[in-house]
Amino acid sequence: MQPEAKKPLISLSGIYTAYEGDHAPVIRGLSLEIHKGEFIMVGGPNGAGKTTLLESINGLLKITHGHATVCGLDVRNKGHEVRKRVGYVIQNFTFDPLTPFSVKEVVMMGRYGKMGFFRRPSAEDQQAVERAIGMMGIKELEDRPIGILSGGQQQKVLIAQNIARDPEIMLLDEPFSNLDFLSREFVMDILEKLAESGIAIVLVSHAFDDLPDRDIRLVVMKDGDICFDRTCPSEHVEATVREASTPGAIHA
Amino acid sequence: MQPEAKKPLISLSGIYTAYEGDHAPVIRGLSLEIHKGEFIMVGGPNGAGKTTLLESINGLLKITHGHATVCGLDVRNKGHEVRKRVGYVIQNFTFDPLTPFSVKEVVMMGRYGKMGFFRRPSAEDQQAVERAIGMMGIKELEDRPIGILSGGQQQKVLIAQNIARDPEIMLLDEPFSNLDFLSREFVMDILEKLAESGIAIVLVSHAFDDLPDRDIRLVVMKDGDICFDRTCPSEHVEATVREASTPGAIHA
Amino acid sequence: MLEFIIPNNILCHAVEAMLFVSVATAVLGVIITRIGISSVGFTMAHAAFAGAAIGMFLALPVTIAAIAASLAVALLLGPLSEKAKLSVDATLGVLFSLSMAVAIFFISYMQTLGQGFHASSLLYGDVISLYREEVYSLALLAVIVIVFVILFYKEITALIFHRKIAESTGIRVKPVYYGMLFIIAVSIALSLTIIGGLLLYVWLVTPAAIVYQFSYNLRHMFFLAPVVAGVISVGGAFTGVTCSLPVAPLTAVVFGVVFLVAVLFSPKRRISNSKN
Amino acid sequence: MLEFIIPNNILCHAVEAMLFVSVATAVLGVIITRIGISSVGFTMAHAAFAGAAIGMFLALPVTIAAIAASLAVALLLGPLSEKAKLSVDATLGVLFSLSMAVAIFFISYMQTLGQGFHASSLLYGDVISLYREEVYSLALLAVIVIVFVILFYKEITALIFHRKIAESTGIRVKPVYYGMLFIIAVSIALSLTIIGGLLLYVWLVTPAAIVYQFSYNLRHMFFLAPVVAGVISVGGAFTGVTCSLPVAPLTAVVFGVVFLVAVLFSPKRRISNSKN
Amino acid sequence: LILVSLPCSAQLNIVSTTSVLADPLMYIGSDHVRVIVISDPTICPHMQTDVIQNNIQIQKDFIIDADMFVAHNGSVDISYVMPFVDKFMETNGYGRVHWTTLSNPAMVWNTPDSAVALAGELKGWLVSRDPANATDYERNYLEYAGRIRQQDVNDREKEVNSGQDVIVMVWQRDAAEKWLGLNIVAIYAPEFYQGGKFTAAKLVDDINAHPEKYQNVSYVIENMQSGELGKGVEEALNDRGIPAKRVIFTNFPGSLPGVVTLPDVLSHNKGLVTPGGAPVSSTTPTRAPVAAFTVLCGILGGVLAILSRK
Ligand SMILES: Nc1ncnc2c1ncn2[C@@H]1O[C@H](COP(=O)(O)OP(=O)(O)OP(=O)(O)O)[C@@H](O)[C@H]1O
Ligand SMILES: Nc1ncnc2c1ncn2[C@@H]1O[C@H](COP(=O)(O)OP(=O)(O)OP(=O)(O)O)[C@@H](O)[C@H]1O
Ligand SMILES: [Mg+2]
Ligand SMILES: [Mg+2]
Ligand SMILES: [Zn+2]
Repeated sequence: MQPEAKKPLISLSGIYTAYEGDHAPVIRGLSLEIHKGEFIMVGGPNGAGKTTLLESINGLLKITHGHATVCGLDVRNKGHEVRKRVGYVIQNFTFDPLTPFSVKEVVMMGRYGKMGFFRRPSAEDQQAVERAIGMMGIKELEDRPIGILSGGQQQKVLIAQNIARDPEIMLLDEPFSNLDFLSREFVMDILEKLAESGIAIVLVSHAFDDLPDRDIRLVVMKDGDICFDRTCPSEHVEATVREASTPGAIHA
Repeated sequence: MQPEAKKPLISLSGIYTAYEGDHAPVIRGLSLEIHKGEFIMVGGPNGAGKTTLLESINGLLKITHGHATVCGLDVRNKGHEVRKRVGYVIQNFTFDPLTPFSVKEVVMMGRYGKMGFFRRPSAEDQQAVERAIGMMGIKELEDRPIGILSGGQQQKVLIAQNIARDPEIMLLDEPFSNLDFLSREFVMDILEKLAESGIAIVLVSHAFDDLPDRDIRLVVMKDGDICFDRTCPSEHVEATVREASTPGAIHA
Repeated sequence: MLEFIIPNNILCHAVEAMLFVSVATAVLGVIITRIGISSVGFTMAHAAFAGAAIGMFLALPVTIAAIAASLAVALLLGPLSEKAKLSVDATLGVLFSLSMAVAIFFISYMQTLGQGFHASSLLYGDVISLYREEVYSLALLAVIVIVFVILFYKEITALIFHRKIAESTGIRVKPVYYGMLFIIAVSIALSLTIIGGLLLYVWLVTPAAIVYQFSYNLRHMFFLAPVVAGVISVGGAFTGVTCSLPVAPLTAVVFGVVFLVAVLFSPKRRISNSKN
Repeated sequence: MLEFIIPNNILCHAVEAMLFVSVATAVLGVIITRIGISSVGFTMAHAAFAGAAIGMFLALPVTIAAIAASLAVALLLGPLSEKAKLSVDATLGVLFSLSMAVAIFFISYMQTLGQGFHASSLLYGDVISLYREEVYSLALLAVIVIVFVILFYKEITALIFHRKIAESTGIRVKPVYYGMLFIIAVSIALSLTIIGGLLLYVWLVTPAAIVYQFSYNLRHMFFLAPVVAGVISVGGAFTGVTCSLPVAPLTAVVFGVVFLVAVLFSPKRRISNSKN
Repeated sequence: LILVSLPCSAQLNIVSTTSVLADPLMYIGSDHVRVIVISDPTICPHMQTDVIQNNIQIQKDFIIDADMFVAHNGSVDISYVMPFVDKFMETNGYGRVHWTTLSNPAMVWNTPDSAVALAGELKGWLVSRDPANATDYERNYLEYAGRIRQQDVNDREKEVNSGQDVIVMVWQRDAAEKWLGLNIVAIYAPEFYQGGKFTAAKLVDDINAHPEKYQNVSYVIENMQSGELGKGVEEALNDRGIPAKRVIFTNFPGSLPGVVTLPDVLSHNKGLVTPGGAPVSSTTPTRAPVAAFTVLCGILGGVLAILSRK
């Protein structure tokens, strides 16, 4: 192993994250390391803290205790720098049917943070957007306003937006929830390719059937901490999650 | 068969539904009959018109041509009467974290339409709410504001809201999208029981693994019409949807 | 009504008027802030103003014309924003501007004719020149608002929660929504003469905002907002009249201060630093 | 600047002033209506008013005090609504009323001290009493607004689209958002003397609302809104001054009429009755 | 206690709609009267609907016990001031207000003659109301009239003035022409005056069409209570190389620092246009450059703040 690859892209140690106005933290003392090109599947029951974990990683939520380094930056004070390099497909979204943005514009927005202030989209940005739209197979929707698309179509747009960003890490929060089975397989293929190209993929999902056909790293969360973190063959994922998230669970 | 059971609960014939400001209708000449206690699974690619179909059935969208009778009422002019008797779990939702409603209140809202003007929730309403909350296993969340729940928790609340309504028909638009596998099986069980008790269940979903282990009626949509409508064993559903929604498809 | 406690009738009427108005506006304010139509206050004020100007011009009774104009706006509001596919707030903006433009236009025109125009109490309000009957009508208003909210509590809360979900449960959303806008508009039109269009906003927004700093519960907000508003308003009226300070501005300033203090002490913003 | 076309300097300044103000407000109006802070217009108007009153009271230069007060509100707006967890609109409401209360309070109080107060031009505006230099400053304002929107176009659109998604792409949402509110506030404070606080709303809301009836495209809206606003305002100024009618109300009425016509002909409301 | 309060209750408490009536009443009545004013002197009462009611409330104790209510009874008073006082008294059970009003509601006071006439009528009110002190009132009236007369133009000034061309806002026409003897070349007025035939814009058209007529205009005279209509006229003249200066006449005592009484008003106005006369104070608002500067600073500061928040 080269020293480069040894340094983790994401390194959380003993972090706590609390929501404003709440009495207790949701994430409690969680530690996790993720390396370049890793494909990680995060499972666990509803309310376990998966979404909270993702938003702690990219700094959208404030970590109150512990150390968190992402892409070599301290998340706790370089949040927006981190977010420029970390894609994030949010879990729930609704767009007003009258939102005045076309699919293409929305995908381009993925690159805005990276571009920085005062820069116009360059030819390179345009290409990245074209490529992402092509990859997600939403070329024929590109000029339609996003608000009047179907749920699945909107989700594809948000995924394309994150692909267009060329992130180093991609966090996906149940990106398949509205997708038909063809799109699901399709997107999973894309994610795998992205992981092969060196992007770390952190996929929160409750759907286990379209996983890539190889060993993958499975992280199971429960009550704000990780209760299982090991590599296992994809066909064992479902059983493992089931086992790990029921009361008498194995600990990693 | 008794004459009662013969009269369909939902009867659509040659309906067209268009969105405001659009050039062409999304649902084009679709016909469908659904009877009491039927369990129907609706599949089909993203953008096929599944959500549009559900909202045409309960009158949220305006049917421009064709006949549509639901629970014996003409949807085109008795929309709100229809909606009092038809549950509907919407596909996408986001709630502001500051929404000032507890889970219990939200579940109770399911019964508001039915109660009619000027009536307070009765003991019966309270019981229905208790029962629905119990059924969905969200008792310990009942006093929390809905806005600060996790995605899956919120979805369970919306399902509970519709169970509390005691509807004659229940339309569910991807109700599993945010649910963990335990909850998925759990909810599917509940739906089956509801169907057995005589409620017609129309389930739009892209997830096929937790289907009840028996023959179910499968409807596949494509381009605003139904391209497959037949009963098949649950283990064949995935393959059938796959086949039906690809180009050279069988027609029902 | 409170003469047995407050023998000075100027003070007594002022206190009563402020009490009733603040109860009505605070209750409605909870709805208004939750459905995000906070500019409804201005708009109604200026619609009333425009109505008064037109009434004056056509030699109709000014108050009746003012109320008629606010009712017209109240009736237009729902349908127009639906048709224009604009938020109610933006529609309010447009209607507001139109009212004001019409008002100013007529006023200017009347100047040409050498006529004066006097409807300013609609903009600035007046608590010290009230007939007993006017106070009674404000009491009636407070009662109507409370009864309305109690009667349609279910529908109103469902609407506040999520309009589409409310509609899908079979609630007739449109009539309730339009009815709600209507009651709001009428109440505002009637409160105008007391507090004035320019300050009415404080009464509509701050009580709800203050209570909101401490509660996630809509029912509590409906209870507490009028209590807070009533206490502050009665206090303001009392101090203002007895110390010869302008009542409405004084009370508005107190509302503002209480609001800022509430924000400072709100538990909603606290981030728990504990590990459990 | 346009004296070579319009030799009458009063008419010329009126046309120029209306043109520049309408361009600035229409561009900002697109943002304002999309992020739902339409009451920002009032608030700034009255903050300026309050500032003027306080300035007068403390014997400071009135205009500078007015601008300082609007800047203060502009700076407070973002952080306060974040802290209070209220919509910016509701915060605006609170600030607005407070300003007005402070203003009225001071004005009333000053009268008893025998000092006068003269800030009504902030409420009513004036386009026919402008020196050339004042017009230059408005031209500068229009340029600044356009440059601001061009420079931060990416960030502004992302914010309008979805604040959380914008933040998650690494845009520094807060400074841009606060900066935006700031520019809006400053522009409004400067436009006040021309159009007046009571009518400014029309300029902020209607152009965007008109264009919105025909387009889903934000870029088009940013282009067309100032064009529409410019044409109507210049026409209004021209007609008003030459026919001796009050310019701002006249123009506001035209805006309203154009808006209603636009709603009638909007393709967004058409339901296709065809079967294909 | 009774002894102390007796002289007070012997005073005549007067509520006046404007400072125009209040100032002479205070002077003429001296110790025998106490006068309060409802409207603010700096702007026309029709522009101050925001404060009238508060002013009434603040002074309510005085108003309730007032002995006399005085008003011009002109259109402005009738619409913007008197009704509020009437309603306040009536609703609170103090009965109908009996107004003492000018015999000619349109009476002006911006020349010494008209000001003396006004003071005379007001003296009459006091005398008939409180005959016991009539001699005091007569004496004070003569003194007051004398102070007004002092402000009159002398022959030398009249001569100089008659050679001066001015443009004047219509409400100050009498003062400028009949009293100060200035040579009026043109007037201007708000748009509602005479169907808009005399707006500043129309005047500028005329200046452009017949510049020779305006060659010697030295002042553009505004009326403080009517806004700043004359700016464009001043600019049009200056653009043509005519060095006219815009000056602002006032109409109300108390509207400027140092302009407290009716005689002060006359003195101030005269001083503005009479060579060698010392204007008490001149406020020529030129806020534009200040405003522009502030915007620039503000915006630059804002942008810097945004960028520097690394
Ligand atoms: N904005 C919020 N304020 C306070 N508490 C919150 C907030 N959002 C979520 N929570 C709470 O934090 C806990 C974890 O929520 P989170 O959304 O991270 O769960 P999750 O694992 O993503 O669940 P799901 O699978 O349902 O999406 C839950 O108990 C939830 O109620
Ligand atoms: N509000 C709207 N206005 C105009 N067109 C719309 C609107 N909502 C949906 N559509 C269009 O109607 C078509 C059908 O959408 P619908 O939401 O019914 O699809 P769906 O089958 O539910 O898809 P998914 O599986 O992605 O939820 C799509 O092409 C979509 O773009
Ligand atoms: Mg989640
Ligand atoms: Mg759908
Ligand atoms: Zn006037």
